[in-house]
Amino acid sequence: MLTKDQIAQRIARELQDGWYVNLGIGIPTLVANYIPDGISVVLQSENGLLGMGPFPTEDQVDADLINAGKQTVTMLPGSSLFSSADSFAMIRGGHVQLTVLGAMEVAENGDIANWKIPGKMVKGMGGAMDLVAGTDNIIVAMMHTNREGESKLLKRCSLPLTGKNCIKRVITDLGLFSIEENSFVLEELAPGVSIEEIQAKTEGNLRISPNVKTMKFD
Amino acid sequence: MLTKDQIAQRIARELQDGWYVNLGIGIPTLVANYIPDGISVVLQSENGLLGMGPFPTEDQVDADLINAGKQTVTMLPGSSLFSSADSFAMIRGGHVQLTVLGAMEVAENGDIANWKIPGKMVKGMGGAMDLVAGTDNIIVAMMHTNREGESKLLKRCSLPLTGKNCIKRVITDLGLFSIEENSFVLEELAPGVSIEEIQAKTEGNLRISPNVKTMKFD
Amino acid sequence: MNKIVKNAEEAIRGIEDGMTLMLGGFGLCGIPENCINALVKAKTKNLTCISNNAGVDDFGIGLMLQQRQVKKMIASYVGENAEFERQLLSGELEVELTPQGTLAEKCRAGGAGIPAFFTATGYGTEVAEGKETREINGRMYVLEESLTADYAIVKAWKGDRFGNLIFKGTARNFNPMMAMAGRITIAEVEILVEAGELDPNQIHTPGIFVQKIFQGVDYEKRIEQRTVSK
Amino acid sequence: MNKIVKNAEEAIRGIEDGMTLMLGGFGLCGIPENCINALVKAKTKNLTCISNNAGVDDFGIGLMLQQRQVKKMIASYVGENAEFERQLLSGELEVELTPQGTLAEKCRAGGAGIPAFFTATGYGTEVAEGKETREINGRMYVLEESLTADYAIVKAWKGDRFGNLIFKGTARNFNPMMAMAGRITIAEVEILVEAGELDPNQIHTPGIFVQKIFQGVDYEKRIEQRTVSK
Repeated sequence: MLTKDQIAQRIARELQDGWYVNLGIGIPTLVANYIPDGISVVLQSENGLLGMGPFPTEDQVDADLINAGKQTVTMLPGSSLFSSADSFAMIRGGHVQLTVLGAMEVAENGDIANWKIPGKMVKGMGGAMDLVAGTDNIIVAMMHTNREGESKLLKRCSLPLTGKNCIKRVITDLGLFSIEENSFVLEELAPGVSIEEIQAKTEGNLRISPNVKTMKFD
Repeated sequence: MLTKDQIAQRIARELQDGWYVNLGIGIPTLVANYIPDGISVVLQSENGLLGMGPFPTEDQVDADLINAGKQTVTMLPGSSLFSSADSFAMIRGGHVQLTVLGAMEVAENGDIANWKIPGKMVKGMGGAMDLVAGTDNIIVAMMHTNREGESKLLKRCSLPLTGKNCIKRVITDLGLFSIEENSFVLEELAPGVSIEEIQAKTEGNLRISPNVKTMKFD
Repeated sequence: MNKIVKNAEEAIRGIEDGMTLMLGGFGLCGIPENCINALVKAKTKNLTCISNNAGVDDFGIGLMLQQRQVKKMIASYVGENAEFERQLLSGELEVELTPQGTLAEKCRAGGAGIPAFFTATGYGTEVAEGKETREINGRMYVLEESLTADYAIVKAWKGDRFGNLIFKGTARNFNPMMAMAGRITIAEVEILVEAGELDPNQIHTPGIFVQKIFQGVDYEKRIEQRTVSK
Repeated sequence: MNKIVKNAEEAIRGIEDGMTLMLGGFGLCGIPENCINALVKAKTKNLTCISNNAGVDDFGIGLMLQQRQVKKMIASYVGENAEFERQLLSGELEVELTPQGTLAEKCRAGGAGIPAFFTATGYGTEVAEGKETREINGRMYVLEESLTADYAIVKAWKGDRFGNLIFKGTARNFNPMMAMAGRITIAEVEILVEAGELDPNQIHTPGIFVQKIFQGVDYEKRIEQRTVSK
């Protein structure tokens, strides 16, 4: 089983030099802590910032500089600031190379649900629908099962969708999956997790890649 | 008969304090020379400038500061610079209070033709189609007749249109007309011009305003 | 030309019950604090508010919600507000949730004279229900209509009497597009300067989009998630 | 991350016969002089060029026309160019005239992932022929499709190695939207500075839209209508 930090660490290995990346709230935010040496990426915050840096020190805190999670942040050299319309022009126009975000459910056809639970208070989709519609390369980072132990990798999403047929990769605490031809394809196993466990905990159609391997962490 | 400068002078009397105004090439440009005392307007140049000032002196000339007629210009205090998309957002969005432009033909239904003569080299419509579609308040400034002495105030435009049903006022060397209910309504006569002359030189339906008067110039 | 008004009270004169307002800001960042406080005092009712968020219980649009001045919210994210939740569940408040990028673009389009545009965002979701969809170059898109407002209320860092505005940091967010989309746009600024003091090349919102401007007072600039590193 | 290339020759490597190019500028103001000269040297052929104008006989895109490198022009105004006129009348050159505001918006839309939008511009004229029209809120509109290009080539005043750009005066014009709409965008700048030297709040084109950047040489900046007052 992967810790949240290990999930972030594994995702960080996908980063390529020069990429513009949007990291969602939660586990995705942790990816910024594991950017490999020699790889330089630019973090996009959809409220209007490219080149987001670490959290500020006490004396750097600026109420006029926050990220999409409303947290105070800093800017790195080479940053730029812009309006929400320009920000989503980047996102919708496909200029962001990678989006990492969480989900409540992902389906074997690439559907994703992560914004609304009927009967519960709805907070809104924020920028999630734009991000999943606008980015080609999306990695969903989430726990494999919900609190009741039910699979979040499904045949069909039961919750209202955030986007249709848009997810091609999912990483959970149990493994890394690509989505191809209406199947979750297990590419990498978390250390200590068996294929049987994944089979038991995956509701959607599951295939095992012929090259399946176990992830390694230092 | 009005001179070109008198046409511009008469148009300038329509200006109201605080208006944003786009002046086309030719007679419309001259309007800037006759802005009444106490009236402050901001001139928009559709290539990306609000607050256009007079032509530069020799040592002020800047190749990076031109108007839509590609002439070197200056900026007044309170100017702003922006992209062509933002410029036409202003125009298309109806934020410019007055557009003054020339025409080859205007029809009694408010159609205007000013960009193309079939069989002749076509230079293009530039921003004219956006300006006539985007501005509520348009004044067409032109000679009443063409070089062959034929009326330019027509029942129907014979040339390809720039815009449909969009012109509400025309000023020519002979008079000032509003366009209402498929008629040119003569509101003001140029000094020395008779109603008979206007009747003879206007092909479109002509009505004489009950309050018709003769323009006065100092 | 002088667009300067004295203060927020004078600026919001003309805003009547039942009107549609756009309010700039992302969370509590870049919100027009002075005008919101004046609206709370004025007790204007039955408002439709277009804003990315709805403030928190005791700040921003939350203050207007406390007084039940808002009939309808058009927003992308409305968490962090208990009173909002109560009114929504009780049916006192209507909410139209719109994806953030679509909301931003709807405002820009409204200001730019574009009545409708196609976007892939929301296709296949409930956001697209009842809307025209269309395949263009092999991909499915939803037709979204633009938004305008009776009044747009924005907050900028610096401005001049022509209404030219410069924003600061991520406090820019929705303010520039909303400034475009208001039939009347009110700008409150931290620093009001003389015409000519702002570099024309650095202006984010040209004055043509702004009808009233004033220098605000006592900005609190509350931080929702104060996060620091050691 | 380093987007800096040595010069125009290196920047245009990858531009092949038959490609679609966007070229920034209004008249001769803000055109990418260095890249145009490199394209003239490279003799790349059968190009579709999207640019507001087509240069003059001996400068700007006019130089490419002299060599018959251009198969098709998409522009709003193509006067002031005798060779252009000759090729057009002889049928060697195809021209698609587009209203200036629609052209600007089509580029922005292409960069912003909006495949089509409605505008009132051109309704009832030959520009609308063959296009869908629709009544929205009592007014007639034309559906216009967005534009993208294999390469967009823009000219800015200042830039850094991240591709962030600042334009100067009215040389901004079509450059920012075209930068958004290029699958690959090349920026040539007068002054290339270190990352961090440009104020993030004053950047007109964020580097995300730019893939290659270099400092140009020997800018002529020709003036079409030198007009002075005494």
